[in-house]
Amino acid sequence: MTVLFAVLLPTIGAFILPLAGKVSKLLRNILALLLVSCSFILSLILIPSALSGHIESFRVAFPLGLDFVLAADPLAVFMALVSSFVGSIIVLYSFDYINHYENQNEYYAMVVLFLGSMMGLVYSQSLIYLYVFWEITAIASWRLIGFYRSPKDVLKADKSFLVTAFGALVMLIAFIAIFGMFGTFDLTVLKGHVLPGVLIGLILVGILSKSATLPFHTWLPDAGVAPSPVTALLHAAVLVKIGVFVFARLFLFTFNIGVFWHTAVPVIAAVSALVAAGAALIETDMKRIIAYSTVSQIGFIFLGLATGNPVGVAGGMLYILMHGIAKGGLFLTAGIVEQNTHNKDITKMGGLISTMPLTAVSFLFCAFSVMGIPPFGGFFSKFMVISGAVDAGQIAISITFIIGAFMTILYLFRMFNLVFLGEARGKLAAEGSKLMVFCVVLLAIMSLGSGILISYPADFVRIMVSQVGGIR
Amino acid sequence: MGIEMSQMFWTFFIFFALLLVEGFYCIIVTYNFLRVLIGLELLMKAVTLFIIVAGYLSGNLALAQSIAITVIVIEVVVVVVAAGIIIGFFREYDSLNIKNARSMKG
Amino acid sequence: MNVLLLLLILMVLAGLWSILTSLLLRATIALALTSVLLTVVMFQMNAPLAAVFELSVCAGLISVVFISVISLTHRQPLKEYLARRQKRILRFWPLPVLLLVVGVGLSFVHRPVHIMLPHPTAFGDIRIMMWQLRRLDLFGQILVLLAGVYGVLILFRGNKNGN
Amino acid sequence: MNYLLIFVPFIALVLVNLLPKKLRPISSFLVLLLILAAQSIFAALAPFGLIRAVGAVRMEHLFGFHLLIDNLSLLLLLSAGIVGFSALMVAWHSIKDEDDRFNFTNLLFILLIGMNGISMLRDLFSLYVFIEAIAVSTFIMILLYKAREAYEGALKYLILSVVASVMMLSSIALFIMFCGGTSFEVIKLSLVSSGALARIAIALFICGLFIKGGLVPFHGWLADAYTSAPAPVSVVLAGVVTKASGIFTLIRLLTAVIGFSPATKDLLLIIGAISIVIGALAALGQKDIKRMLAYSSISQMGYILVALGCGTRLGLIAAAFHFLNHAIFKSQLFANAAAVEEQTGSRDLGSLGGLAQKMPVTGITSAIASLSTAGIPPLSGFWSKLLIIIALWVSGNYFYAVIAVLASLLTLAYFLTLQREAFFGQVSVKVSSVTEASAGMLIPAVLLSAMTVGLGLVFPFVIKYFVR
Repeated sequence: MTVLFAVLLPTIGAFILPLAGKVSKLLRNILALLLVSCSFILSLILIPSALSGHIESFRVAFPLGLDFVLAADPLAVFMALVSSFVGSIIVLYSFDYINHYENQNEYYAMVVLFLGSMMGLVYSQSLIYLYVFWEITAIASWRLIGFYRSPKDVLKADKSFLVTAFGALVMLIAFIAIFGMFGTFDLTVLKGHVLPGVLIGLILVGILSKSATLPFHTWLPDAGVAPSPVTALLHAAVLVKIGVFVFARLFLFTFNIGVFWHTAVPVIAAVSALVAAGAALIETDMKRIIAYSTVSQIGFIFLGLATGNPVGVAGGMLYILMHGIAKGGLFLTAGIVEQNTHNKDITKMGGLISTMPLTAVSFLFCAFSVMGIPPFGGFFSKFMVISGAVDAGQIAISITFIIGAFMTILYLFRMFNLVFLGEARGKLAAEGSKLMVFCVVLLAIMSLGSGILISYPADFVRIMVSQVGGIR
Repeated sequence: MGIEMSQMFWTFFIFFALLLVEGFYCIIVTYNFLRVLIGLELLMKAVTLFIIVAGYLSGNLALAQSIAITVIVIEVVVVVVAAGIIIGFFREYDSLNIKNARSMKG
Repeated sequence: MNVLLLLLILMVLAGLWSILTSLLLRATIALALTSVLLTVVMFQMNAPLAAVFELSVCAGLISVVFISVISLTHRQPLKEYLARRQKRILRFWPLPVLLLVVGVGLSFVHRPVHIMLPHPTAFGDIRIMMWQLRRLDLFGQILVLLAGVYGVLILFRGNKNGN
Repeated sequence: MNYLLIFVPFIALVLVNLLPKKLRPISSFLVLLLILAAQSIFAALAPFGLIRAVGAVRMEHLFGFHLLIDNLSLLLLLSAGIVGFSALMVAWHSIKDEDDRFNFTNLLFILLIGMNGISMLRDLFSLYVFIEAIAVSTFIMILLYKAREAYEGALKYLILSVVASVMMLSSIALFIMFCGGTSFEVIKLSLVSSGALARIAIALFICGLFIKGGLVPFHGWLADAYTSAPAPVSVVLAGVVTKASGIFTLIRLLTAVIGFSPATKDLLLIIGAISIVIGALAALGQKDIKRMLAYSSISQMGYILVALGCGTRLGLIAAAFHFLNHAIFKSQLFANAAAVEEQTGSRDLGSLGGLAQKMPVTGITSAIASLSTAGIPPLSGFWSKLLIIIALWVSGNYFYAVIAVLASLLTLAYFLTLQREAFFGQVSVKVSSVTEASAGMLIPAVLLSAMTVGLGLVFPFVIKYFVR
């Protein structure tokens, strides 16, 4: 039942928020934070059962193979912890960030619904409910990206909705085909079956479009028109991670995929990582740089998951955690900078470290983690992913990714230089509000702390990986 | 009986078809709503004929007659309503030309 | 049978006339004539009740409706009418040809057909048929008539705005 | 019980018209509202066996004709009840003139009787008579305000409707000749032994139904009629009327008389797939809200048709469920369009914008209905589309399944356009002084979108009643 509550509390609670907003703003904000952190706490409670091997699950039987199944296996609990933790911090950050815009009720409702459906997605063990929650996140992101309501924003919101819905529909075809072959949508029943290559390809279209990998990546930088907490949510906590998660859920934990895909996916990931890193190098819009960086980093996660050996998969999993924390921090610091300078163009900033030191240092910490500089968390995950790829014998691809990693260092330093160092090219703004700074500092410390205390998440991930069947 | 019956059916069918051709030709070619209505009337005449023929040939005249009567009643209601619409159309556009009704794009 | 054939040929010709004539009033008369001919055909086929209906309703009532619509709407100057008359012929001459082709073409089709005799439970008497077996149709008819009444109420009432 | 469904409204209609003139509009409104509500509740609860016991009273000998209620009838009864209810609510607030309002209620009475009749009939010719009753009252309803463009819509509809009647009547004549009667059992029995002409008769009848239902080769009249009709009329027209006379009759014929032969299946699949794609593409280019919705209707009817084309039990269930869903979300979208037109005086997408901020309830409900139409979970439209696609896939029509899936993207695209231009976005200058529509307009919208969401959430629970 804990699983059910972890899913239902935020999804249903989201619709109470607008009503609460009518009563008082504070009540609504606190309630939103409570709902999201409830999922976090409930997921924490689920850890022992997940690790003990006695997996807690919840099932309602329906005709036509439409059984509603929730199960808290280690993979689900891990994903749920990452997203609900980053999500809680983002909601906290929003208190100050969003409070001078219109449509706040809708904002909180959609953010909580977003995180709630993410919980549903990670815990559900049925293809069809996976799809249902997948599309609910699309609805929520559609409303959130268009938050500012200008024609340009709404157009981009529509674009992201259409691209991800296209991927989802293609994936749905594959799901229906799976139903046609096996007569059920239940993943626990489907475990261990071999899928035909066509269906893997169709599902991959869905996954790549949601996680914004080449060639479906264009919507993600465009989605940068949304408010910063939303972009942080999209990039760090929820949306792009969905694709990665579903990849792990379907192709590592459920179906057996052929050797071909263990090479094809890294190639796609490598191209995506390099092209996006190149784009990030020449972009001047602050949020677009970080967005391209996400596209690039997602490539690393795919590489890790697709290597198919324990080190690589564990690296990919850790990467999800590290990237979530660090990228969330980057976007939130970018949000502070953007809100206070009213500017997104990095060529028109500079010297901000003198007026907003805490923000600058937090940015640097998070950037170090994304770059993979020891002892930050990002180092371990990046190291494990690449060593996993080398173990798998994919030397060429490993070298490509190392180049990608260098490019990451380049563009993040360039950005840090232009924004925080040097002389001021634009107006020097003051530090953000205390609450917002607290959030980014927290994330920065987490980036460092997760590196120093790497053994805890690594143990968790090792147990999880040991349950994967298809690893050689 | 079979062959004779077939022959009769085809004879009547030819006339039914001819009336249908007349009606459809009228609907398609004319520009005047009243004439379109006349075309529709011809179609209904053809159908009424066909129903009675059906009853006549199959020996089920009672059914055919009761159906034909109902059809005639419905027909007159439709014509009256159509007449009302046409008069209204004339009041609005001061013409019965069908081309005036092409302002709506498909 | 021969009488029937003659009547049917006349009926088709009357229909043709109603389409080809350039005067709307004449077209209406031709339509009424078609109706009358249909009535006679029905009498010949032993369907007197339907025939009476056809005569009174179609030949009578509908003609009245048509004529009133024409008197309400038709205001064409004679000159324009004469000019139009020439053009009309251009559009309508294919019809008789088409009729001839269809008629002759179809007369070569003589596939045997199997006509089903009435269901043994069917009643031969039209009164029983109508009042006992087809009550629902009568109910439907009343419905259509009611709708027609509202139609007349709405459509023939002048515009409220006064134009 | 069955007879009550057509006699109660009929007697009520007569009685209401006998009342003194002052009392008529309000009393007819209330009586019809009551009847519609009762009918919806009856139809919604009947599958659960709550009212079945009451309905078992046999009255056949009293009236001498057969009206049978099966699950399919309940579907139409429910849709008619729900849509009629919403249309009446919309009408009460958007029709200003008392006489017009009274006339609308009267015609709605006739439509209701007609649809209830259609849902229970077992005779081809009676079916035709009731369809015609619906059609005649529809012509008049479109012209309720006598708007200039309404004449064109009504005339187009009338002409094509008569052509459809001619086809149906010819087919009835052929049935008399080759099957010896018009009732479903007689036709079904003799269909096996009869030859090619009986098949032509079937084809003619189905063709007539396609015209009445506005499916693709014959869809020309539909957009004009829907667009030019007054707001409440288009709600009831798009929600249930054309579906009752077109698609529902087709379902009834297929299940009770004709059965599924390979040729019929192919016909349904091809026409359905073409309707889906052409309707969606045409909707994509529209600037008028109602016109867009009209084309969307064509597209959605295509979905019902392809589901029928599977010829399997699952396909029928999917078609039935999509029928109900379509009645709910399409009438709601038209009710939203009515609210927008009422408040802004315009239906042109170019001159609207940001209405969601001025009319929050309308904005949210229309977003829900749009997403439901596009088949986005967890709304009810998703489940019916999912069932349709599963049915297509399981019956081996992979190609059509893929078309049906990918066409949802087109649906989503035009509804996102609608949302972007009208609701979601910045408030445009022309609508800056607009306020939310009156409560009466909002009640049906809220009610229907609650149904969409509710049905979507409980669908897995109720599906077993559908499957049975």
